[in-house]
Amino acid sequence: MSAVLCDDVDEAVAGIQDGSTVLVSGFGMAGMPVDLIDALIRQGARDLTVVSNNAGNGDTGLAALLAEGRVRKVICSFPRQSDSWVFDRLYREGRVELEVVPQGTLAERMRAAGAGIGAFYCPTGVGTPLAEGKETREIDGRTYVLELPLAGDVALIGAHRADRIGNLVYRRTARNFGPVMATAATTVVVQVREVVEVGALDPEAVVTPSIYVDRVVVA
Amino acid sequence: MSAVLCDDVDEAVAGIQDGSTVLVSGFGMAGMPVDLIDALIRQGARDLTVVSNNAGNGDTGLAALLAEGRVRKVICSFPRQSDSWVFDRLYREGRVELEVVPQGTLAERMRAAGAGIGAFYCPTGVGTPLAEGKETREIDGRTYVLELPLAGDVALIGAHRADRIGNLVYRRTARNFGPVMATAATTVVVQVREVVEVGALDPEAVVTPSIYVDRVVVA
Amino acid sequence: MSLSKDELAARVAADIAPGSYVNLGIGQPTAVADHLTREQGVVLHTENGMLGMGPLAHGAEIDPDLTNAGKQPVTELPGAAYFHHADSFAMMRGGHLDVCVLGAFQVSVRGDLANWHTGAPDAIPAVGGAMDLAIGAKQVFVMMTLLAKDGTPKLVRECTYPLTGLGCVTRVYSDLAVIDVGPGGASVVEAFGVDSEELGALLHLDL
Amino acid sequence: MSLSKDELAARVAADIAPGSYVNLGIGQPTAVADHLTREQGVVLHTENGMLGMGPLAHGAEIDPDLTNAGKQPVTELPGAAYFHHADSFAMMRGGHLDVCVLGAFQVSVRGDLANWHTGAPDAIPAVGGAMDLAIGAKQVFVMMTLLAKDGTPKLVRECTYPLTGLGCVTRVYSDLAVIDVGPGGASVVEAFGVDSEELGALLHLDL
Repeated sequence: MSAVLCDDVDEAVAGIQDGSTVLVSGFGMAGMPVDLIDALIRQGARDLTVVSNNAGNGDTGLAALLAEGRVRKVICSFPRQSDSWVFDRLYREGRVELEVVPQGTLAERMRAAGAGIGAFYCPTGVGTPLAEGKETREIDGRTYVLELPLAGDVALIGAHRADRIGNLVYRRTARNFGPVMATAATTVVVQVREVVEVGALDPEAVVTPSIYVDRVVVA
Repeated sequence: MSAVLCDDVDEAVAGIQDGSTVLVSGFGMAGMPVDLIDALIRQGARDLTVVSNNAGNGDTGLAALLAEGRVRKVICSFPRQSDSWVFDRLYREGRVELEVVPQGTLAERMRAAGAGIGAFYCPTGVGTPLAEGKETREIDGRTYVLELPLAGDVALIGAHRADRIGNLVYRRTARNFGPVMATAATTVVVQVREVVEVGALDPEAVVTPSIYVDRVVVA
Repeated sequence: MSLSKDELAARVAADIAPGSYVNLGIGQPTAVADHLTREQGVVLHTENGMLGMGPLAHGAEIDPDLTNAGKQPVTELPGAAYFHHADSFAMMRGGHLDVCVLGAFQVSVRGDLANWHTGAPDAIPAVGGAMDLAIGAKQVFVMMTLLAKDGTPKLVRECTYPLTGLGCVTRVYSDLAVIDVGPGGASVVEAFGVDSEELGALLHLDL
Repeated sequence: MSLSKDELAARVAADIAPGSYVNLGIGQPTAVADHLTREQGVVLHTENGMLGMGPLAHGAEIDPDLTNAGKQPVTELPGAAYFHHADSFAMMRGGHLDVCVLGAFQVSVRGDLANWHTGAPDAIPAVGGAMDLAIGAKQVFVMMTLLAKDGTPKLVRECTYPLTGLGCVTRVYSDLAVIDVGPGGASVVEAFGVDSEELGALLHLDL
């Protein structure tokens, strides 16, 4: 269905349920939907599973959501950073679950969810602690581990520019997880720097087609 | 390795071995690398497996390669067309093998080959004759069929424009199979309408990054 | 009165929710596009790699690089986007299209679809995107005559033609009736010039 | 004489074939970039979604939307291309990079790599792209000191740290020697100020 242009970020995150799985784009701060996360903090949904590359930096954004005790589980590739003290403390106190997934497998599992793939055999992590307990299979002389799709109820995405029907372009390496997460969630909410008229984006250069986008807000 | 700019299409297809699997882009004539196929006919490689959406139209291009008796097997989604008389005759005479693959599965199997995925569970074709003999698996209440990667020794691709290191852009729906096939073959040969200087393509709008491209020729 | 092809296309178009993303299969379903209104804001997908497909191109508009899935030249509407085949079929397989409209040889009361192969022993098999379309969209509508030219029903208890997809069709639009199909069997939504009993007799089904 | 870090980086850079596509891991491998010559025409990949990465950005060049995998601001070279994470890691996993240069805690003589986790029971696990890089490139080079600070060998018969990848490293570049590893075991390519016997004694290995 067509994307809706929201008046503000609070409208954009309205209705997110307790217990939701929330995909959050960004790699470090690049592509991070900071204003949507702030709105999610105000919105109040609890018991969330957050899927993102990292587990928060400093005391804002994801870290603030964690600090409020609203996150039950983090699925990410790299929680430990120099400024991930909020996550570190909650994890050591046993107050947040952690599932560590290799970065490419994290992206590919979300792609699978968006692409209707039931599962895939992945060579990453074979023979390592992250493959323990997972089904393996030898195909054409190489060993693979079975990986399952990872879908979100909601995706919060930071993009550069949208047109009024929700086609998106990103900027430089801020593109990162946004286009994949946009395919993998039931409700896709995007914060952009600018909304332009339909026809103003080059159809050859659209990265996320409007079909994937539910709500757009300028922030 | 860096792409090589070839002087002509014969140089571009040099060295293709008998028995090769050749991926050929295009959907109908859009994106079809007609001049590379003509060069492959002159080049002489035999006993080829051709992977393409269709199995040749009229008496030129893929149809001419088939008519020369150079193709052992066709892997495609839609061989039968109003003007596919060359393929139709060879097939009925038992002179060419055919593997019919649903169009999306054809694309996804090549993507898997290019992305290092060992196999994937696909919902397409479950319960149909095209899934007969294939392993199935129920995941989360839905039945899937196991599909294997499809790699090429060579890909022949029609694109719109390349820069001198091999970054590619396509035009409109002529993009079709080109970007996927470029990831899935050992040697990727591309015919373009124009080669531009490095830096002349918008890095945000490059569709096939140069890493996938081995040889470029203007035709 | 039974519906003409054009009336049927209009009936399908009227049932498509505003703002839907829709794929219209090759053949009769293509005619649905002529009945979509601008106000509906429906965006058309073509599986060869485009959203925002416009009407068929004529004369100077024709661009060999821009075709629909039937390889006919088409036009581009504002807000269009192009993507490659793996992305286009990921969009379909992933269930992102709201509606797909297809033709059929047979549909079963449980929603099985047969539309790619007559089963004739000398036919060359060719599936294209039929199986991907069948299983991908949130709703799969079939447009067909309810009876074949020889009078045999095309809505059947079990398909006898080779299947395209299992339990994938949600609704059949035909000259004689609109019929929902699915796990609960067939139920008539609206009949044109016949009643349910007459339909049941024609189809050898309890409706 | 053993090599300084800078000399080691220069040695690695000299071994990278012209026209290669290369990913330089976080930490010491990053220094290899300073020794690549323009004539080599090496294209750098960063797994957060870019080919054609340039040097670190300074002052007015800094763009928060353009960082490397270590989240440092970087620059863009002509001929660059951006792509999303699934495409970036497909590129790695699919074996399209010619060379990847990584740091390591341990490497086994068969090429097993341990570089993501010390195994300390209270450490918070964090893998990032380490496992994807380890298994993806055509050649995986490791840059490390041959001995840990306490003198224990880092090139070992069997890794005792948690593994990043099995049999993935092709060559180790260290302060004391360049050593090939793989299915046939370890073999010294070049030693710096020591001979093979001394190396073997330091590492408790037959070399």
